[in-house]
Amino acid sequence: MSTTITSRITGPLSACLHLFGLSLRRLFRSRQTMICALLLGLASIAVVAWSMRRERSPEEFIEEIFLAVYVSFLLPIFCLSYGTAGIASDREEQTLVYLLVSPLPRPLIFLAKCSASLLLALAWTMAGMSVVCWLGGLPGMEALHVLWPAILWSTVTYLMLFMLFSVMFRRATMIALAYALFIETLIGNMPGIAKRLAVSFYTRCLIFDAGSAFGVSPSGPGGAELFVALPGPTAQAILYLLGGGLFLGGLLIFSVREYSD
Amino acid sequence: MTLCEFDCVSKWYGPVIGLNDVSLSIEPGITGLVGHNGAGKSTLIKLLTGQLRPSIGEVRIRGRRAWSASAKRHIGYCPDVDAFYEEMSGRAFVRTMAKLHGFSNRVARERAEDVLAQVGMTDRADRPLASYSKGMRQRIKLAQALVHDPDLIVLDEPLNGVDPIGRVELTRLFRELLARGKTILISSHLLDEMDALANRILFICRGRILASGSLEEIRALLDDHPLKIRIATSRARQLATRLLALDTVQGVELNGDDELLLEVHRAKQFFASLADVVTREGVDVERLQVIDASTEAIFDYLMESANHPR
Amino acid sequence: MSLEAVLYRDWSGRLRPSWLACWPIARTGLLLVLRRKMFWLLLGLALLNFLFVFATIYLKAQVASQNPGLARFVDRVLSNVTGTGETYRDFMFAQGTVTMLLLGFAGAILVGDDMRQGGLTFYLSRRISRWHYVVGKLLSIGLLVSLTTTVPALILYVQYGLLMDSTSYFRENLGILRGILGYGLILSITLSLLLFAMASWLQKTVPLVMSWACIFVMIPALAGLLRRAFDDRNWQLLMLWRDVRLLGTWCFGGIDTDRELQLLLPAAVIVLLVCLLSMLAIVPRVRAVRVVQ
Amino acid sequence: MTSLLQLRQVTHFYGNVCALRDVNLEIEPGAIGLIGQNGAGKSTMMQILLGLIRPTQGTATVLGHDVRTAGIRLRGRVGFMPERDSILPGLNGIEYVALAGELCGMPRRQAMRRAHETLSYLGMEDARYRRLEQYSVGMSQRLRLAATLVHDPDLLLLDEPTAGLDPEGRAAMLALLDTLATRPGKSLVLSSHLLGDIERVCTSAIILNQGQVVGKGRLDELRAQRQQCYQLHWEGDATNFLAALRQRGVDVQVDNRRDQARAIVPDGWKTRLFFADACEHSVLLTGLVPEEEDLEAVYHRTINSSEASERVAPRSAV
Repeated sequence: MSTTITSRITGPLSACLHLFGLSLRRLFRSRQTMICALLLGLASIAVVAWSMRRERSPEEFIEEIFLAVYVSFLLPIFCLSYGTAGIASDREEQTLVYLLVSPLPRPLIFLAKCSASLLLALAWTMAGMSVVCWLGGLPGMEALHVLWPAILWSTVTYLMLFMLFSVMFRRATMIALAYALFIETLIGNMPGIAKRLAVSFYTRCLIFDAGSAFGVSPSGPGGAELFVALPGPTAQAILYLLGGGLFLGGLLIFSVREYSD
Repeated sequence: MTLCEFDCVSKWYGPVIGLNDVSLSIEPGITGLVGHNGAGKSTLIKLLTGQLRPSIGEVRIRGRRAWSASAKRHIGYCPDVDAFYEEMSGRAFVRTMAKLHGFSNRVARERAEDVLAQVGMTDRADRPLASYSKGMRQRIKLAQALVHDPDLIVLDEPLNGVDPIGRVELTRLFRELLARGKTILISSHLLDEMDALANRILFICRGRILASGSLEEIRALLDDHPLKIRIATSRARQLATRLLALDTVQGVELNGDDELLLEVHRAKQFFASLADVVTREGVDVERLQVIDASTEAIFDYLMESANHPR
Repeated sequence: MSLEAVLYRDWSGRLRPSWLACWPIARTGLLLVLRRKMFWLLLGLALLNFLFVFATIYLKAQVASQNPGLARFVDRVLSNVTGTGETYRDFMFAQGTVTMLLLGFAGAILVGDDMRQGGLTFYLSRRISRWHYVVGKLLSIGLLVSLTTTVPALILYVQYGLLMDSTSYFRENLGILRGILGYGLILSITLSLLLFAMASWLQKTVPLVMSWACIFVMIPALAGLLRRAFDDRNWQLLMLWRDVRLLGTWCFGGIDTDRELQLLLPAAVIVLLVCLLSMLAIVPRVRAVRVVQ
Repeated sequence: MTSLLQLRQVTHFYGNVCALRDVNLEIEPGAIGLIGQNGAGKSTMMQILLGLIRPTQGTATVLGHDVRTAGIRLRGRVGFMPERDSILPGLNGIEYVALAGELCGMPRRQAMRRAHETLSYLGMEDARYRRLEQYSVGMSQRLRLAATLVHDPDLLLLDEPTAGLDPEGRAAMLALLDTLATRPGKSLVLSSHLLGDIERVCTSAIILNQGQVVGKGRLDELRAQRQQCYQLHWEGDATNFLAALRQRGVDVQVDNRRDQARAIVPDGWKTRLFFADACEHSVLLTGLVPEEEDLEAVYHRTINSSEASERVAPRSAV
């Protein structure tokens, strides 16, 4: 009897797919989704108010809305909502043990969890961006066409970073909040190349690169000199590397880590 | 090939040692893992189920390392924490677990029904898990451990917090599993809980396997272990004098005017003499209770007798 | 020889008025927060800015007495530290980020946990009413706010005066003292009421910090956006932290422009409104608690 | 000193739900048990006695204070020990108890001194400086008791002080309460759903059911209405032994384990008969534990038996 039942196991791939679906469902039905919707709603109202006034250029749209509201706040929060929940919430609810004792190899568990979080985070950031740009009217739509790759890659990198937090810390959400709201801002506004330690720096580099056609450039006192932008392709390469590295780091740590609590 | 063996396994967390040089193999039947909280039970179980890796030595399941994914196929684990995906129903939870073990949807459904029937939850499985009683939650946990038909079933404190009726039913269930040729490992912090259940006891304390053997062997080992007994009676003084005369009684302590604390060895003989004394003297004993020896106390006793064999 | 020590002993001292119990509540709140290592990290960050201004004041005084030529240069470079009311106001304003972060994370410990884990039962079954408890907790939050704003500002003020050649700085600048205290008081009151209200409803750290960030990061960002969109500075009023700063400026007696004067009244109204709404939110929460389950 | 507490026609509603209905009580100082199941009105009664809620109707006077007007002052003389929670993680034992004293209006130094004194009185000297989150259930229960005693209240209100304790811990707690109940001039009200707790500590009891007082009186009267029941453990083949017991009129219910049983004995039973029968049928009797009858049964009987008398002579003082 034992052999017949065991022989009906179709293999780790279908289990992995099922875990992916399960994580997706659970994450989507969680409180984070509501918070994200609420934040996006608030932002939308502001954008509608902004776009009601006289004609605007894409440059103004990018500087006043996209960078100020979307990139510095909504983007990290969307990624954080799903990234840290990936494994830390399972750990918090003590259900991680069911995954750890299942015959799925650990890297596959991480892969499934990670792709579920990534899918949701990408859906939110992309949908959020589209909504914000659409509400921004014509200049918004123009900006959308050139900006989406920057946001796509930033989302991936942010998510991998927060997944890493999720694997490493029990209170990943709190740490990630402190990171996204405080450390990113702090480092991002430092002079010199210190700001290259923040993910948002590369996002902005990509945006300035892509938006150069509209005349978008670092604003504020000192402007471009203080910002020390990297060229677009370099920033993009760094984002790829960073995302990949963080993913591998998370995968590796999750594969060898003992969750003994 | 042996189902499961520990080969000189030690495990420590930072400076704290959880398991100290343990070698054992788990034999068919029901094995009871007994030790007080913090003795190393959960470390042993976590090593066995591949949640931890040994610091020294190796844990093998059918020749494969317990940490590896292929070893976990042979183990069904029923965790001690009372945690589920709370939004699901019992049935959905078991099905989910079946799918996570790699069954296709159709097979997973069959398997879920099969194990739900085994734990007697078929008709109650559609209610949300949050509304279950402790005993029902315990059954669902057991069902998910059985879903891939493992050879070795590991149950971590399955009787904790279950009411007496639930205990009886779960015990019967364990026996049925045994009858179908499963090997079962049950952990508990009470030796008495294993009485009706285990064929073999692993007695663990301070990170070491202190004694292993059948229940009778362990009991025999402990037969000489001094017992503490509490007796409440209105004529405590009179009874104390009589009992002191018995050679099985090593010490009598008068606790207030109506309670005696006795220390006795050769318990059987003592109980026989006690009944005799009580009947002869016409004393009414309001309470006669063996104060459970903690595993720590038994540990100390066993250590003592190992160091100074008589 | 007497053996009475092991027995139960009576105590028959006089009990003090209930409102004095607010202080132990506040003190315990601070103690609970300061026992966490994370808050020392945040306080350390708050200290950075303070040390920077502290060092600047010292440097200026040192250079001024040694090399007047260099002093003028230093004055130009470090023009934001001049010893006028603005210096202190800007310092307290700049402490905002850290203070917000500190409060966001402290909210759950100070208020949320009491509501969630039954600490309220402990407090309310003593010889105090619910309102003593609320005042004690508000005091606790207020003290935390002062710890990063008012107290360092006062230290800087004293330092500036002491590094002058005569006591004239203190005599001439009493207004600054009033300003620091006034600004600090308004900050403490507003923030403590707001935090208590939010923490009593949200209770757990993560949602609390998220909502808190919404108020102090998201809404200001939106306000800036709207201000630029409509070219109407009135949108700035949405930034609570700025409204409080405006009131602070008023305390320092530093309102010069008509623009600021115009905004002063609405800002005051908004701050008052926030306080009032917070109080309204607190009342049902505190009333709803049942001491015995 | 007049009566400890006086309740006149107290009725309390939560919205439409009636928690207490027309309660009249006048109680002398002493140790009083408050018995009832969940929802019987125990907690409402406690809150009224603490001056935390005002009864919808009727007047209540505790220690001479009207609970309507003197709630806060009253709590200076009453100590309340909640059933659970009410622990502040992050503090240590001594800080917690001293804080409780200060909240009752004691000066800080006195509160500190008294906290040390109370904790050592309760045998917690070693745990004084430990953080509360490291306390076991039994320890935190004691700690709560210490926080209740710190300002030397005239009346102690204890809500389920033995809940969640293991048998040893429960026995220790009851022993402690027993000594507390004998302090001269002090009273305590102990709420519990276990009759055993109340029996051990109190001299009189009030039984609540569905918001009404269904029984009150001295404990020995209540005790008389209770069935005697024992849990037996033995070794050996007990078939004949049990048959012999049944013949004597003992109602024996055997467990699945086959080596223990519940025995409900007839009136006037002598326990030596157990031993005599065991001896005779060569069974080793290894355990004999009196079992506390579930409260429900007792007070259902109380309701039935007292209904008639209640109608004739209602609400006499305890």
